[in-house]
Amino acid sequence: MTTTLQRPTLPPSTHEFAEIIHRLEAGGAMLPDTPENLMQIIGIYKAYAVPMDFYWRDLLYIAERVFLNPLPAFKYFLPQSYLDLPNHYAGETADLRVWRGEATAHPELLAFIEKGEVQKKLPKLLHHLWHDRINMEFAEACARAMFWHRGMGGQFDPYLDSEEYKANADRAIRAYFQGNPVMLGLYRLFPDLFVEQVRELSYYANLGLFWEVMAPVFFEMSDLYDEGKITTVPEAMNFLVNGIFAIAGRPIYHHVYIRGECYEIIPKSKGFMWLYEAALPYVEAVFYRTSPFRGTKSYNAQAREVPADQKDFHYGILYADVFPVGSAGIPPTLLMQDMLHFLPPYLVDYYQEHCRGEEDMLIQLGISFQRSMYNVTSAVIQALRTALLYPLDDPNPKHLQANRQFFEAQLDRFRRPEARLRDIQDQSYR
Amino acid sequence: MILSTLIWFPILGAIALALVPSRYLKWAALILSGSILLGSLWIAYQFDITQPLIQFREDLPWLATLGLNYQLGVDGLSLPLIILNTLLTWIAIYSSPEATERPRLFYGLVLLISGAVSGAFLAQNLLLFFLFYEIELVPFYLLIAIWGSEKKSYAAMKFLLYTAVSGALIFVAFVGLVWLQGADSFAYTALAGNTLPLWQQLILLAFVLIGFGIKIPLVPLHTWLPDTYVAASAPIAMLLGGVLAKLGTYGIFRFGLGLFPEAWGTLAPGLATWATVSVLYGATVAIAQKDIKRMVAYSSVGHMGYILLGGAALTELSLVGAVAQMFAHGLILAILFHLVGMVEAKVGTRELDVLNGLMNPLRGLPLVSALLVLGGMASAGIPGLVGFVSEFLVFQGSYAVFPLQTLLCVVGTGLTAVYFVILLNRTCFGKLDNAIADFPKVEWRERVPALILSLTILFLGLQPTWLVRWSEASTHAMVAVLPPVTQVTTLAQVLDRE
Amino acid sequence: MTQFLLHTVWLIPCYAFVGAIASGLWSPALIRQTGPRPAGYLNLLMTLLAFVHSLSVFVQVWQQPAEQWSVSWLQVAGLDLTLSLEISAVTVGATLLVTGLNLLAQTYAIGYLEMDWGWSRFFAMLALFEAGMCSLVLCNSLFFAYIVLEILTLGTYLIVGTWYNQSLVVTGARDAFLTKRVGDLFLLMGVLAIYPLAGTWDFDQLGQWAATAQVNPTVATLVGLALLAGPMGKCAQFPLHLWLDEAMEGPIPSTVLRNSVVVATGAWVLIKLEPVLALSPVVLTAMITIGAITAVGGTLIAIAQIDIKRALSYSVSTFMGLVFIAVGTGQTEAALLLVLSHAIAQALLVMSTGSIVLNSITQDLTQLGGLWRRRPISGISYLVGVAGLIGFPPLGGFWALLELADGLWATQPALIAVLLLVNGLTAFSMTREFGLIFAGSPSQMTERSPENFWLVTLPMMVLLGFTLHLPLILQSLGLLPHWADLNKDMALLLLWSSVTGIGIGAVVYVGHSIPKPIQLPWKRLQDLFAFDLYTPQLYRASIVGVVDKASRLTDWFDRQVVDGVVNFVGWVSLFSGQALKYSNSGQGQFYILTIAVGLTTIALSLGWSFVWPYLLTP
Amino acid sequence: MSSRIFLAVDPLPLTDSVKPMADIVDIAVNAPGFKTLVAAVQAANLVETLKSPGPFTVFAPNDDAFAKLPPGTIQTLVQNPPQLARILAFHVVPGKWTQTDLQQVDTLTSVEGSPIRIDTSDGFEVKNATVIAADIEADNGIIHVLDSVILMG
Repeated sequence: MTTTLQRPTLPPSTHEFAEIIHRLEAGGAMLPDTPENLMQIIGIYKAYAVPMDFYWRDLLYIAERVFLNPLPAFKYFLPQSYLDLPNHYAGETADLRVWRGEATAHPELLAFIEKGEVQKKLPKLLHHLWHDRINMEFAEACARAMFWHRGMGGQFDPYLDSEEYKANADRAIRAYFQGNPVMLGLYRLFPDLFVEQVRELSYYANLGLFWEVMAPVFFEMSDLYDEGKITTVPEAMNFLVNGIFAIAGRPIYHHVYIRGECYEIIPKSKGFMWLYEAALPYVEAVFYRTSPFRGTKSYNAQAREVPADQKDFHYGILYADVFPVGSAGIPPTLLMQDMLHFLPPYLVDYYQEHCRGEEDMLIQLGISFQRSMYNVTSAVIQALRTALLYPLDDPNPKHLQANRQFFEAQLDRFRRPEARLRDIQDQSYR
Repeated sequence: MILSTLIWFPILGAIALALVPSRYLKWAALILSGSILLGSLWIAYQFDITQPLIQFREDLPWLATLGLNYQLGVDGLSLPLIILNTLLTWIAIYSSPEATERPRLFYGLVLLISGAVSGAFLAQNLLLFFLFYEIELVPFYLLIAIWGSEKKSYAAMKFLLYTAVSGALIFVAFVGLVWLQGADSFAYTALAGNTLPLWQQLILLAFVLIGFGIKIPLVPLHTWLPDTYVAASAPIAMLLGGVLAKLGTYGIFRFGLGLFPEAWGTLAPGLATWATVSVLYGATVAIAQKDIKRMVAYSSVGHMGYILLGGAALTELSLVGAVAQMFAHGLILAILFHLVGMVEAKVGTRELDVLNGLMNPLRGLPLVSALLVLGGMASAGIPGLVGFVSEFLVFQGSYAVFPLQTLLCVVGTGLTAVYFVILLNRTCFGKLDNAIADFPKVEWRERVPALILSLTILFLGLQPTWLVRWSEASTHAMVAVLPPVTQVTTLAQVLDRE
Repeated sequence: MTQFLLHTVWLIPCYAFVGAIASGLWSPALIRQTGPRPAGYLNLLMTLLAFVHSLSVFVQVWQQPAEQWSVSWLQVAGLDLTLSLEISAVTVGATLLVTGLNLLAQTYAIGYLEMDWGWSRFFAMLALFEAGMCSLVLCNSLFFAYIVLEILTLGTYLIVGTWYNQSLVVTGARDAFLTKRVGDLFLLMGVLAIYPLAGTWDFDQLGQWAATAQVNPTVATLVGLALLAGPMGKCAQFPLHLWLDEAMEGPIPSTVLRNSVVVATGAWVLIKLEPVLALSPVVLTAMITIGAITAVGGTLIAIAQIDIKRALSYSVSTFMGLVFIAVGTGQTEAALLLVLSHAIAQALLVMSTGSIVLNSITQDLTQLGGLWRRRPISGISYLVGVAGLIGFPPLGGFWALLELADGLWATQPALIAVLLLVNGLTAFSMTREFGLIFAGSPSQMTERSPENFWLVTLPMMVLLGFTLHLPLILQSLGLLPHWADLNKDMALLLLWSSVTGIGIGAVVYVGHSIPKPIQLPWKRLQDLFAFDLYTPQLYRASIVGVVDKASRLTDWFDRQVVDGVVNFVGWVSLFSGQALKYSNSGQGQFYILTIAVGLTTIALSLGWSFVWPYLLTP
Repeated sequence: MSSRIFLAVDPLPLTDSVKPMADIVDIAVNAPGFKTLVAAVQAANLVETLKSPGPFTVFAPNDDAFAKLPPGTIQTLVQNPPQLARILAFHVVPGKWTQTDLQQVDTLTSVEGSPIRIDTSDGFEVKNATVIAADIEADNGIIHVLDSVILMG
């Protein structure tokens, strides 16, 4: 797609990240294009995709089956039916075949669920108690972050406050607690208590449907890299851009199955699209905002370390300080631990040679994850530029100027000292 | 015969090490010092704790004309220190880094020191004690001057001068004693028996006090300590603080209290005040330090004051506490110097302003900082660790005699807690600065000594009978023979008089 | 079997201790492949065992006389340190309370810290606290009480320092440790001083000794004040109250325990020492004044706080102040009841505010609001917590305050006024906090706020039920006064003060009429309370400043003067050596001259004694 | 630049005489180069709405506009009619806006609800697409042909 641009018609940008902007204008990514970077991000995509395959299945399971169970003690014990739930974008039955692998859960994930790190076939409860499992809490935290932050675009969030949504939710709640007078009585006393829970579960479904798409995309990129078809960082980015466009129209809905009957809390007919109602809010909430880590920021009101406005929150993976990962109060540790189990061999050898090798692999892969997320953000920026603005090789200088202003506006968000954009420019940041 | 092996086995071993091929050198030194350690433990096993007097006595005529006979013996006061000496020697050898250059000379000197110090503790002849006391001076000078870190020559020279002066003063006291008593030999038992007029005792005691005061050290005489401990490498600092300092306190008790009881009684209030000044001075200066090794060095100055306070109060409890504090302080200082040495070796600096957040489990030194917390809190006297037991015995024992000084020393433990919290807050807590965070890995071999020491500290803290049972009989005998110190009765009388 | 349980009552602290040591194995430095959560599950199991054990023992011990059980720890040179445990209804009841609250707090922690990775260190410290509190409550000796308090001071340092990467935690942990350490030092002085006087440390024997002892009044006062300082540090009484505010940096599950039972350990020691403290009237008046000042000051500061946790933590100092007043006036029974009702109510309050903080991120009261419709469970538990805390019949707080007021009724009317004022102000501050959190319209941070999942909400609801049932339990245990001898007018006064407090608070904060934030007319007064009486600056000006300057001065003195003298001596010897070098000028005559002069001076000095008499005779 | 190309509506070059004009859908069906658009409208069953009186202004992307979209985009949209309908609704604006009318205004709100940016300073641009054929009259509205598909945001 990226034709080699003829002589740049615009004067060099005066922005602080001028050379990154020029790289973007040439169809590149925020991440410098080096083989080492490519190896890291593709390896991390594969390691991130395997737990993600569990995350989206469990999120959908909680949103659709566990629903309002007051004591969901076994919500992380995924039933076989959801392990075999066919992914809409992989295998033969796919709507759009993104990954050539099969639609059910990834083999490495199934092996891990069965034997775990202790390499013994134990019942699921023992694996759970030994904390030898996928850290599903991280996925729930992401869903809660998307739910808590407001004003991120898309019609999903306003719809949750609409009367129609409340009516759908009411029907589902009554059906769920049919024959349970206590809960129904409590529902009559405090309706909003339950409706708020259902809103949270709708975001669970939202994130589950979003990740259902990303997992096959990452698996496909890892397979292509293994086959040598992806050789540069821009190629990887463009695969993501095409993926974003290809699945932009995928519907975002929330169906609840109560005693075999399906209640459509958010029907597909509302026309919520994957790009606007899931992808962009996810990127804004998880990549840019989330919430300050209790391990490094004080929540004391008089200390004023927590920003007063949600839009000023800058604690997502693009800003996170990954070095204290592994110590107390650093939420990304859960995800890094999940990815540690599924690192591809070439990445494990790569980490063996740097820093403390085996001992602090968790931090090294955390930083590679940060690089890979900068690549995904570049893909999102390029996709938005393609959708809303002009192609890179547009002859009209006014269009190129509009493109540049858009890039500069996106990179202005990384002027903040905590942003890691400067660090990922060179290889020594590990 | 067993006591002589404790002395000559290491000294001969030091020479024998020259023949061992360099690959097995460390193992040979370890086996040697390990066998000495087992020997001392076996003595402890044989030791009859109900018997207050000297046991395992050895007596060989040597230079009768000079009055110097080879007389050895061990009692409740010296036994714990012997065990401490052999234990710390083994740990010093074990924790000395692989890459020490000229290892033969290093291990030889360390073993020589171990033999000389054991000799000093066991000597029952004043001149023999002085002989061994002087032998360990030159090896220490070499150990500091050759293997030390920055400013090592200045520190080694300063240490040499100070200890030489201390040796001279002690020699004057011993010779004066024998000359005044007209005794024919330097045998301890003979000299301890009859007494001199008070004013002569006071003069000789003054010499003994200043002589050993330099070694302990006590406040005005202490300025060699921070430079020497900081310049010495970690294993040597462990020996210096753990073992050498105990020579000073042992000397005061054996030759000051033992030989001049009346003089000691009259000087007791002054000694107690001197102890309190030493405690408060050491703790206050330590707060202002910016280098963690200097901070630990000054903590040693502070903790020695408790031993002197225990000695000055002269109740049975305070003496037992003082002996226990000697052993406890030896252990605590050893683990602190070992850990500080590890921090310096891995992080490369000892500056408080640079060190930060070593508790990071993946890139920091998590176990080292955990043990640093344990060592710091043991030194600050947190119960459940050996530091509290000995300090409490000293306080409870000396409260009855010197209430005011004891309470000020309690404030001293508070100040100790202050500077250890400052140390821990900077080095362990806080966020690890990744720019300096690529320390080499800490192998298990380097952690073993710290673990052994911390286990002993915890065990003795929870089961203190094992710490105090050795010296109970001897201190009881020591106090019984002495006239009670002109007791400043309880707090009430003190208050009434004001 | 039950007899076996009674004799092994010393096992109760050991369960938690084993849990603490075992959870160290899951430290992230040791295990890499799997996560640290087993540490939490193990500790929860151990606490459950301890709870069941203490419950079974409590059933047997109720209505039975107290039993002694002692093991000798150290006999040396006339000092006999025996660890003696007293197994009575009160002590085992206290272990029941401690293990019960720990059980709920640890379940709450498993839910609250699900996104945290430092479980092993945190749960080790929670278990250390539980073991410490259980052994403190059981042990009958002041010496071992001091040992446990000292270990808990170290525990506070480590548990507040759980998130050590964060700068405010580092300073907070240090201040908490040092303030408590200062209190413990004075307590150690008291422990040292009491032994030669009383000859024992066991509380009951101390009680008997105190009844008959004739002690020099000044000594009794000094020892009493020293013993008082320990609990003052622990119970965050003025001037040692700052640490509780800074300890709020620690995780909320630890705050649940700290605000309810850990601070109450100081009160427990105070209650046990009451006979000794009663020896000197000066100590009693000091205790009452400190208690009153802290009670009133605490509530006023609480009203001016904008941080949700700090507004709550000052009510802890307030109620510990009331306990100080109760012990000061000799009412240990009322003090125990107050500690019990305060512990449960405070735990419930911290849990409910914790569940609010967990998903509305900010702790700033001005940014919260409008949560009642969507967070009714947290709302109701908060309200019941407030009712249980202040004098609001029929809940526990009312009976405790009533019994306290009953005792004061005859002798000290002024203290009753203080009691009512404090009760009213606390009611007002709690309603203010309720209004700011639950009433009003949702703000940006609270527009989306679902009730938390079961591991956080379930312990809160169990505690809610327990607070509501507390009066029934007290009734069944016969601790409540019968209707006949109820001090009716005192009860009404108490009820009146609570109702007015709640009423004014509701009008101002729950209603929308008055624009918020309320600006006191005297700006400086509001800042005085908002920044808790400028205590940090007060500390820095006083003790901390003195110690810092003294250490800098002595260090300079040590480096320049003492070391200076030594170096000067060295320099002099070097200099004189150098100077001598210029004396050899190379000319032969000069050498002969110096030799001659030298010889004559030596000869003269030697022979002076012979020459001298001749010189004198004319 | 905006050369006005007459659409070959039907073989008889009828000017806008009395013969009843075709509505928007018929124009699109008969015109060449709008096959994907027509297929999309049928898939999203918006045919009746577009036949209703309206009047509507339709910004109709031609076939190569749809071809410019990355592969698979159309396939996913066609599989999900409501989402496709939403994209198409974004291309329709209530009311009849000729090119001259559009010069006075710079944004319009589409039937889907999101705003559409109109820039007529140099040439006629709708959001990031340029209009290659403007003012194609239909009896229930007007059509402007775009050279690329416009998306919300």
